[in-house]
Amino acid sequence: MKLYEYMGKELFDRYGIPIPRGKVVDNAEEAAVAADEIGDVVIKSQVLTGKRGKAGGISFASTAEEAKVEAERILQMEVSGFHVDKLLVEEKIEIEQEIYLALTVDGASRCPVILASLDGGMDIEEVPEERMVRWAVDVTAGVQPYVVREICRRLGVSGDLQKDFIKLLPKLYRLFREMDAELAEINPLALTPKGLIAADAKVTIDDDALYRHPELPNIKEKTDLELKAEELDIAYVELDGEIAVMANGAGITMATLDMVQHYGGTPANFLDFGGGADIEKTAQALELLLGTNPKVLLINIFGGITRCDVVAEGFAQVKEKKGIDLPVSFRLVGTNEAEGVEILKKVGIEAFTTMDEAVKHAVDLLKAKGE
Amino acid sequence: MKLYEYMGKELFDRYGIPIPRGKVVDNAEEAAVAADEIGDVVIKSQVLTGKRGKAGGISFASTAEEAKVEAERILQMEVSGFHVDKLLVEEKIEIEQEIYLALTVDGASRCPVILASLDGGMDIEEVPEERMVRWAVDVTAGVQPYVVREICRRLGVSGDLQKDFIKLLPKLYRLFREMDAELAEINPLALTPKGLIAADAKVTIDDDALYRHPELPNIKEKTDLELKAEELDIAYVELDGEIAVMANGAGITMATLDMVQHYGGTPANFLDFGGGADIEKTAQALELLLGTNPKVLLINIFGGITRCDVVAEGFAQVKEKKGIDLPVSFRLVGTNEAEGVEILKKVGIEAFTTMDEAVKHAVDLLKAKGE
Amino acid sequence: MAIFIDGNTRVLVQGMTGNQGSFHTGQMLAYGTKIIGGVSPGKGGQKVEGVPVYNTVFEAMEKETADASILFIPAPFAKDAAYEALEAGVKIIVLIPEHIPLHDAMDIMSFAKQKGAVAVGPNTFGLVSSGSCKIGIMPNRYFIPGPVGVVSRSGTLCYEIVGHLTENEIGTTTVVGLGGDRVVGLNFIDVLKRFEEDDETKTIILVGEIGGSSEEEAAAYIKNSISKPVIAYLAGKSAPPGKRMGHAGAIIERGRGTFESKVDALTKAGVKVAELPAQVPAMIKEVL
Amino acid sequence: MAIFIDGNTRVLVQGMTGNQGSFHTGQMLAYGTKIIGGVSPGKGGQKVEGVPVYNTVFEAMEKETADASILFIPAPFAKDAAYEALEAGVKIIVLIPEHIPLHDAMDIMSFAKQKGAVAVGPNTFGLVSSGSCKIGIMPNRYFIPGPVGVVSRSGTLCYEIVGHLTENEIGTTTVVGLGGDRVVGLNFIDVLKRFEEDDETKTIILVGEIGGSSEEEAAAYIKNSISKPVIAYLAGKSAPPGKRMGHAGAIIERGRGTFESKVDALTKAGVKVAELPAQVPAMIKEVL
Repeated sequence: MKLYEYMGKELFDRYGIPIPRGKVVDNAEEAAVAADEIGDVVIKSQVLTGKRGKAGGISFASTAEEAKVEAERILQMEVSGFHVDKLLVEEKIEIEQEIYLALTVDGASRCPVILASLDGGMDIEEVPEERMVRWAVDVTAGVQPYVVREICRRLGVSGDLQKDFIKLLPKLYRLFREMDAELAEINPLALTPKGLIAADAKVTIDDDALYRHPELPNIKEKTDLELKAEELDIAYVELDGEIAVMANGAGITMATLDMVQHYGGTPANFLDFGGGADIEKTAQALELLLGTNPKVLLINIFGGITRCDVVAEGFAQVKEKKGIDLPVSFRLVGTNEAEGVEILKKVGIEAFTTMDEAVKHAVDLLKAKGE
Repeated sequence: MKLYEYMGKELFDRYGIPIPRGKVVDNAEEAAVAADEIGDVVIKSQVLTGKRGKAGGISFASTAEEAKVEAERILQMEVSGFHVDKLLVEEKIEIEQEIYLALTVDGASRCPVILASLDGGMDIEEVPEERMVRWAVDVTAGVQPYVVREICRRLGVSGDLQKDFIKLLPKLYRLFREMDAELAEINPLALTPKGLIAADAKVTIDDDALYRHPELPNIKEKTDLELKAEELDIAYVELDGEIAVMANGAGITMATLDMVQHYGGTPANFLDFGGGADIEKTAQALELLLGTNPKVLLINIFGGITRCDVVAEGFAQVKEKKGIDLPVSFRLVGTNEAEGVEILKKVGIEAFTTMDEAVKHAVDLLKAKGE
Repeated sequence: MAIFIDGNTRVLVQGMTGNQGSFHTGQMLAYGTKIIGGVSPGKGGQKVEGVPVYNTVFEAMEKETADASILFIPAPFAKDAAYEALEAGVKIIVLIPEHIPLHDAMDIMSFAKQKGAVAVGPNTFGLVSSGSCKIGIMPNRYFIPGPVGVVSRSGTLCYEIVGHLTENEIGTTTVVGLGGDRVVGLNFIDVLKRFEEDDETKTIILVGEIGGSSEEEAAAYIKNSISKPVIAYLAGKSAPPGKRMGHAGAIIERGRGTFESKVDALTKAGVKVAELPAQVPAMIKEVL
Repeated sequence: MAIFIDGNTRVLVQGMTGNQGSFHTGQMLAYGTKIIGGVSPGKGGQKVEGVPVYNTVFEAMEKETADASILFIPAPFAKDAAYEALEAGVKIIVLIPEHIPLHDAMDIMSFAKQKGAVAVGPNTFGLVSSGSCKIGIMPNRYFIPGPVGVVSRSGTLCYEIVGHLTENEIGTTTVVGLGGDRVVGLNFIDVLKRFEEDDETKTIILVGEIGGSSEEEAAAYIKNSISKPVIAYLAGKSAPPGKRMGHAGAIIERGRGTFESKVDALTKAGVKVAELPAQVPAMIKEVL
């Protein structure tokens, strides 16, 4: 779950990482009041996307009046499709250098990794490899001072800035670990006359660990259908094609989509209802899918923990109770296959045994419909 | 540094380990007030020694008046040589079973060790090995629930009591680690109708880590001379013999004491002024020793990091400035030996080259004095 | 032969008395796996499919040393159970659950390394040495002995491909599921290395997908260290660009992670990449 | 031969620019120790006794891999420095400082084990393979090559005994100081095992003292696994009973830890225990 900048900064503050003085507001009047208190301010739209600067979602003001005008303007914006509900009004800080500092998880080394560069700022992804220091953290050691000294040496940093780093980095690591973050990124980490200040905050919390952090708000950046799917513990992503796809397992779902494209169709979605689904979950996944009004329905089941008879029964129930009036291509093999095929037969569906046949048939059905 | 029971219990409370309701008082009137508030109470002398129960330092009271009488009596006591300054007035708890639970450091396995027994109480040292569960804690894993489950299995504990243990033990471990404890002992850990309650608390903090815990009070359980020695970073223990011994290194100091006894003398103290002493530290150690009015002075120096000339110079300065009028036996070998021997010669001391000679001579000097 | 596990591997089932645990205990026993005990705290003394259940892993290990343990434990408790197995001396742990918190997974991997143990998963279907030992949740009937080693990031897709092999009467030595999470204990390289050393494995199938850089790393390793033919199938060709982990994700991946990057790297390493799962058996026959 | 270290051992000095660090760098160089670098944060680029100083252990290791490191680091910072050496891949660390917090020591020991490294100390004089490599603070002149392995808990007392040997022209293979703290990396058994395996070591001297149970554990080990003659000296015969660590200390020691218990255990294991340090050389001559 991505946190808004201001929430990330609240966490930074809690962990002792310096942030600019500031206030979160949701209307122009409050922005004016905040600017009046703070002085020269920067007004930042709180949206869960990068590129807000380039989109005009960040602005500066020196007076309450200016702040009000800018706040009004930004509150009416959409930044990369996200509506702006909140603004962060912050003191404008004097930045001598923009540093990049992040903690994230490195799958390859199976541990947290620190990324640091003196070339922070907007174009960080373009920074050449040799200007970016990476450090894989041994979780049993954590981030001790020696780790920071070595990172500083590789960055070419010494003196007071090194001391600041030695104070800051272990705090960021503690936040990263204790808050179950997938990402804790500061870009830019501003070097100012007063030392290091986190001028931005990108913190993402591991969804699988949210239960350990009931204090965090529930931030939604999904469509209603995606939220509904999440509730049902179904992996669902909307795409813009025509064939609705339902399969069990992420890999096979992806492969099914690939095959739809391979045979000239376009998938309407990615729906993986996982392993071991029961009748109800099958029915719910199906209903979710039907609600999107696809042209053709393609179901690809390779039963392992998932039992074919259960999926077939779920399908039959929906078909009988609610009706399924679009063309269906169904592939059903694996555990309790015979029973499943029998159930489908009763509701008029002839199941395929191979994925290839089922996908080809779905594309044919789509083409037939188009003609 | 040993903590008083009430301080240990304050720590327990801070870490969420249940303790009886209670109040620390230093006079009988306050004890009466506390008893009035609490009801049936136990009044416990706060001294840094065991066996206070057997010595009469623990008493019960049901009324304020009784509490006052008992408090007065205990406040006048000495328990194993310790004067009673404070009392802990606590609710009397209903104990169904006395459990023993401790965390300490096991040198052999180089890690924290949990000790647990269902036969807690006064005679815990007599509990047979097979009734005492030991668990060496892997510090990278810590005390996870599985550790407690396994300890409970070995104890033969299950159900609610196991649940209580799973809550309590990780807290005690956290305290032990975070507070740099050498020992965190609960005896008895009382099983009551309300669950587990720590009826006593023995917590010892690692002296070498006290600098990390400035919030802790400075508890003195040493004689003035021992405190003075501690200030000077000198290992000093008073003994009741006649030959004052000063050496560099704990092992050789012990060996010197052993040899004194071997040749028929009695050591007056153990004084190890460590390695690498300078002139001033040597002089201070010497002055400390002379203040105890021993009959003979035995100095045994094997110079490694410690330089012989430096020790000799320290000795010479004290002898010239303050005078040393008791018989001295001095052994001096090692780094800069020749220079050291020369310095001693100038103040009238003929140094020995072997420990044997020097110790024998010291014992002879003592005998000569006795005659 | 086979890799990691074989007919002598003694297996514990943690969480044996739960729905999944008891069902798959039956399935594994049916496959021939030597299950020596189960662990379910508070359920010690029961039996599941005739196998004794213990309260702790230590208790089970007192009776008979287990070589491997499979965990059917809800995600929030998986770290505790994994640590227990590792501290008790189990050298292969198979982490079936999905949704294990990422930081728990990193801790488990660190602890496993410290104990000299192998962690498979999390979010894996497990592993099976065909015909002798299955420690996982894959359907029994597709896994018949033969000369092909299979390593896969995803489950059902792997069954799909092994199913195609089985139809063509091509069997497998060992099939290993790496697990679908970002942090998993085994990666392609670990498994490829074992297949290279295993005399019975004549050729290798690698089933990958988009995201991460493990296929690219595998490609580099194959180029230098694998002499046996490798066939790959990769899912995700049609997938839209995924969500990025801030800039950090991009910095770590450095352009790797896409379908094209993976196909490119593998092809350059001499790996033949199948376009459809059904093509795999023919490609295998060509190199066998 | 010798144990742990020899003339090829490449040594780092952490805290080289301090008083102790620079003095003992000179002493070790004079003894013949191959010191390849020093580490003192912020002092990189300097030289001490002609040896280059680096800012971090990693920087030093980039130039030349060190096999061992000796730490002259104030106790509060010792854990950080020890971890640095261990993570950078140093396989022997010698912890000179005293007063390292007990929990730091436990952490260091755990991390060393994890990294497959040996920690000597803390609160040790170090170790020396006579005539070839000294990593410690002991006076150079007493440590001459010969057939005796020495392992000691205390420093000066060990010098005293080795001094007696030297007077009698008996040299040593390796002399190891275990360190005087409650938690130390090496114990008697670790060192005895190495001496047993070392062809040049013909006999072993064990210098112990009261407290703890490591002498008793050593005795049990000697009985079963050491074929070479062992002579012991133990300090503390006259010491009054020490302060107890609550009941827990007594429970852990279980009657061990006293002078009598140690002498008894060692004697039963066939070890001859000297009454005075000066008796040791004659006892050695008897068995050589």
